[in-house]
Amino acid sequence: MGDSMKQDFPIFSREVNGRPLVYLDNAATTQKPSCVIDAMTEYYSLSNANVHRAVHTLAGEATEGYEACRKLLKQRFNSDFAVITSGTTEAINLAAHAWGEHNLQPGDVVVLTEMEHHSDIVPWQMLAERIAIELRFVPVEEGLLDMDALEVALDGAKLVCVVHTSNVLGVRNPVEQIISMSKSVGARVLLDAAQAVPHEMIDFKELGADFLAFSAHKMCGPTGIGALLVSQEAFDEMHPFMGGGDMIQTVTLEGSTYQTNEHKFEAGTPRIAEGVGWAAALEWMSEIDLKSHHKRLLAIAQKVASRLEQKGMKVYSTLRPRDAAVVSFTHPTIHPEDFARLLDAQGIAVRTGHHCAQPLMEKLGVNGTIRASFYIYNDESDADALLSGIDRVLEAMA
Amino acid sequence: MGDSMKQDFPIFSREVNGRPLVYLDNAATTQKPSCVIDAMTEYYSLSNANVHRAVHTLAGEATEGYEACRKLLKQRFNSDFAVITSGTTEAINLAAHAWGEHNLQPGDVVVLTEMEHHSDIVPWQMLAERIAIELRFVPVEEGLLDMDALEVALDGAKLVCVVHTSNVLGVRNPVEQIISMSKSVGARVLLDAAQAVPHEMIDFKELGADFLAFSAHKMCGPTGIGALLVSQEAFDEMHPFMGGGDMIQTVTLEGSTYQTNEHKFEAGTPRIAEGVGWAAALEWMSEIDLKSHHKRLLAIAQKVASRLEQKGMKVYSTLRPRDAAVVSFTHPTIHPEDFARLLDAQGIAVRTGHHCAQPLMEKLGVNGTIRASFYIYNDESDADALLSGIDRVLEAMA
Amino acid sequence: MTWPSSIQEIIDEFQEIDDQFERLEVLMDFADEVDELPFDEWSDSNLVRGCQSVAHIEVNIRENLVWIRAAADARMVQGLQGILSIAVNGNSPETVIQLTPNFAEEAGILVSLTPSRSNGFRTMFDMIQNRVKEEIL
Amino acid sequence: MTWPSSIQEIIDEFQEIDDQFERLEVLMDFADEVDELPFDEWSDSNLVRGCQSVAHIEVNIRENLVWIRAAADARMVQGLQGILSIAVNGNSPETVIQLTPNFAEEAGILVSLTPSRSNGFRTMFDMIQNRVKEEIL
Ligand SMILES: Cc1ncc(COP(=O)(O)O)c(C=O)c1O
Ligand SMILES: Cc1ncc(COP(=O)(O)O)c(C=O)c1O
Repeated sequence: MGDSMKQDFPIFSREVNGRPLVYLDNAATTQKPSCVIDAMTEYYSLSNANVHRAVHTLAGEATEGYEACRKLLKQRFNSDFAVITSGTTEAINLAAHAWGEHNLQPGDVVVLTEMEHHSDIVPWQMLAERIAIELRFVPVEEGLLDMDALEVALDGAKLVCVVHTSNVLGVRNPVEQIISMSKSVGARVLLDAAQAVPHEMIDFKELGADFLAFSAHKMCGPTGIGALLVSQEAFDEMHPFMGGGDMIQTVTLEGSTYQTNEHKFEAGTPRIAEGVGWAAALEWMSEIDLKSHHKRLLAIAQKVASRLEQKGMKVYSTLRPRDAAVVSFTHPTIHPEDFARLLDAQGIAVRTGHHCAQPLMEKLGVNGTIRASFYIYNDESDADALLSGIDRVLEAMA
Repeated sequence: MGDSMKQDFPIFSREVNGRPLVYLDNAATTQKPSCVIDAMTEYYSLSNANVHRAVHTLAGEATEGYEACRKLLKQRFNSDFAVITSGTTEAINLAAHAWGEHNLQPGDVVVLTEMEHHSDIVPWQMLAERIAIELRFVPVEEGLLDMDALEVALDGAKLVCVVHTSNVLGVRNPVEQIISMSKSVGARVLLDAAQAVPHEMIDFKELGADFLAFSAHKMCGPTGIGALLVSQEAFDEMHPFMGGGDMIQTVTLEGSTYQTNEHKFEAGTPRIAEGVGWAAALEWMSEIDLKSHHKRLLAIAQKVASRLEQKGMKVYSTLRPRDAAVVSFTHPTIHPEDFARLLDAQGIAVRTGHHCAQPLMEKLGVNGTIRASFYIYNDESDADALLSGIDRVLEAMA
Repeated sequence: MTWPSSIQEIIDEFQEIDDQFERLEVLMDFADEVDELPFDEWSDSNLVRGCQSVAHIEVNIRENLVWIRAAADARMVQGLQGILSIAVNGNSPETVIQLTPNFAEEAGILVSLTPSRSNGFRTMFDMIQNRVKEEIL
Repeated sequence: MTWPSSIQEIIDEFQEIDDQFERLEVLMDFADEVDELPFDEWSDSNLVRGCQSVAHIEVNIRENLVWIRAAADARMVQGLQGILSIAVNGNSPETVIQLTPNFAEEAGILVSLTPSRSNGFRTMFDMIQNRVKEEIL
């Protein structure tokens, strides 16, 4: 299954250090199928022009290509609004500025968790410096959110920001429950879905969150583009974030009026080629049955995890039925960087370090982990390569 | 000259409405040479990975590719700091947040001009709403900045924001003089160089400005990426803008510390493929003699402008020796959109509308203009096509 | 799909043209079909919103028949209004409500009218239908 | 370029290896060449800044000869420190100042050490030279 899919991805015909590439750094970024690369090449070779407000043919084609991305996003995720950003990080910063700054008062409570990626911590810390909101962090116990502590933390909360699926552990949080708990205290909910949208289908309206942030590059799309989905209620409460061309209706020396749709939040020349590429990725993904891949990959990850434990490593990932196929582990004596470099010498790409989640590392009591993360084009052969690669590392370091 | 260069650009082998493409919308965005398109294709096909903090081979290659862009920017523009953004617009918003918000007090004066692009107006209007600074607009007379009025406006100014070269008129402002006048009152200077860097070589340190903002897509590079060059003094005064991965040193629940170099202002996964593409564009551009192209294109634009005046059109562009080759014009009775659409029917791409500069339009007393903007791959044949295309329009509308 | 004969004629006329320039010329010729809304009757209530250039459309129902008056600064927009006038004027509200704007695509009128302008056509079409619905409901 | 024989030997040793895994194994073997800086002497002043993993280097000049002690949590970083020890230890400050870090590239030691790590090598190299300069100037 995975193997035939690899044929769609040019990168899998390359070798690394004389070995076929075994790419297990998918939580950092995913590879791109030919159709995505080709769509961008075609855009630049045939239709490149600046979008909106123009009457010539290329500009029309460019506008259609770019806006197709928004249309596909709205369709796939069942959302009325899809603001296009440069990625998850900018999407969350947009929410903090465009919504947070105008709807939170000093002393208002924002609930976060210890499992958050830095992108869902730092923007709120910076907002707290600007307008003195209170940040409460829900603790993580044994890799899982402490739901009782969440219940307590929700008291008086105006906004709840939670990572849907952890990039470190693969933990898929009970977001349905978290949303309903949050809604019952009247809080708005932001989900960091960077690791969620690659792995499961999300119906934004049905889910009932107010903001959903994610990046194209983690779902087979290009770098430099992402989105913030926004509920109607939250959209009505948002004010512009960045100013410039395309987001205005009128500009005078005395002041400006803004667009009323998503363009209000997309200042300047948009990410046109990126939009075209992401649209191609979304179309390609629409043919993929994420559910069956999830099942397949989780089984692979579980097998890897149990073999690693047998070999004496500590595995931090939970790998429960809905968790993502991410195996985070450490070896009692081998430094993660040495480990990863010796795997790389065998063509195997894994990631090491704090994974932009230092508070979680602190909680796990480690400086960093080695992380192997699987995606739809991975298969048993990748797991086997990883396991025998690890054996060679263990032998060499024995 | 232009014609042989067109061979480097795949788009020039396409037809529009059955005619060879005549692309004269370069001030909106420029076309991309094969080497730029190929560099991105190659990146996605061979080296795609997330950058920084990783030890595997692909990640190393991706990091090198991305950071090469920064290195080339610093070299080309002689700057100590090049913060990578998604474009001119984000660069100016970055300056407004990271510098303006932390270095301006209520009542402080920021000087702008009536010639600014919306991207250099709206961010400052939004800042004025946040911290009650005073905005002063230097008037435009006959298409040129009123330098006496600037002198007066500078009194007490903390920051001066000027468009280096106007996207509507091609006017190249006396930025050297403006910088020295501004510096003599102790003001920092931001130049909107979106239209400048494509047309002339800029030595940032020699020029002496504090901020220089521009976009890759207007200088043969990809969409979705741009830069803010910053002087050492201004850099030291800047605080982080967006928060997230890559811009931090440490994150704890209590607070975070930040990187000390440009990464401090680049939160989240950067525009990796875009950086690779821009690096290729910068290398390609390094072989181009902008001065001789400028002379050549200006002569073409001057010829077009005088022919248009003969045919009864009003030309707003000044086309003085250092101005960019931009011809903005209107016809006494034909609506700009009808005009542009009839040109497009002949394969000729020009832009119409307010060009994201409504205050300037107001000053010129028009709703919009038709704009033909020339770039290094354009040549006499494009000008001839435009002129005969215009003749056909005039005949049809007579 | 079959269309009322007045519309079918328009479709046929456009489909005969290969050249985009000529197609636009024909489109502009339809501007003459507009019953012009005089400048001093332009108002916010008849302004077409979301159109790039200035456009106004006023919808009247007299003796159970729909009549529009319109104006626009760009001649091609007037041309679109002319085509809409042919499609709408003198028809019953029920007929107008059942029209779909697809004929413009079928005719190739919208070929190379960029999204913003073809949306302009759609916007004007929708505006007419909404006004008619408001009147008769 | 010619190198001191101790360095030339390292270059030769690395250049013989084709396999990246073996190259890294050899690199780690050089960790044994480090005169280890004990944990309780780790301090801010001997911390290598800008290195991803924890690394410390202390530079001493005794009887006009340079000696370094070092430690790192990752074994490959220790290996790099071992190589630096061979290049530096027992040489005069003047010799050390004139060294360039290029030999690491020539040896292919840095092949597939990603920029962050090869920068780590450079950072450690620069730190040693700067300390030596501070001492003798
Ligand atoms: C003078 C000027 N400033 C700013 C901009 C904004 O650039 P971007 O849309 O790439 O952010 C442009 C281009 O549209 C411009 O011409
Ligand atoms: C859970 C999570 N949140 C946020 C991000 C940030 O995404 P980006 O770097 O694309 O902005 C990532 C990816 O690094 C992530 O895994």
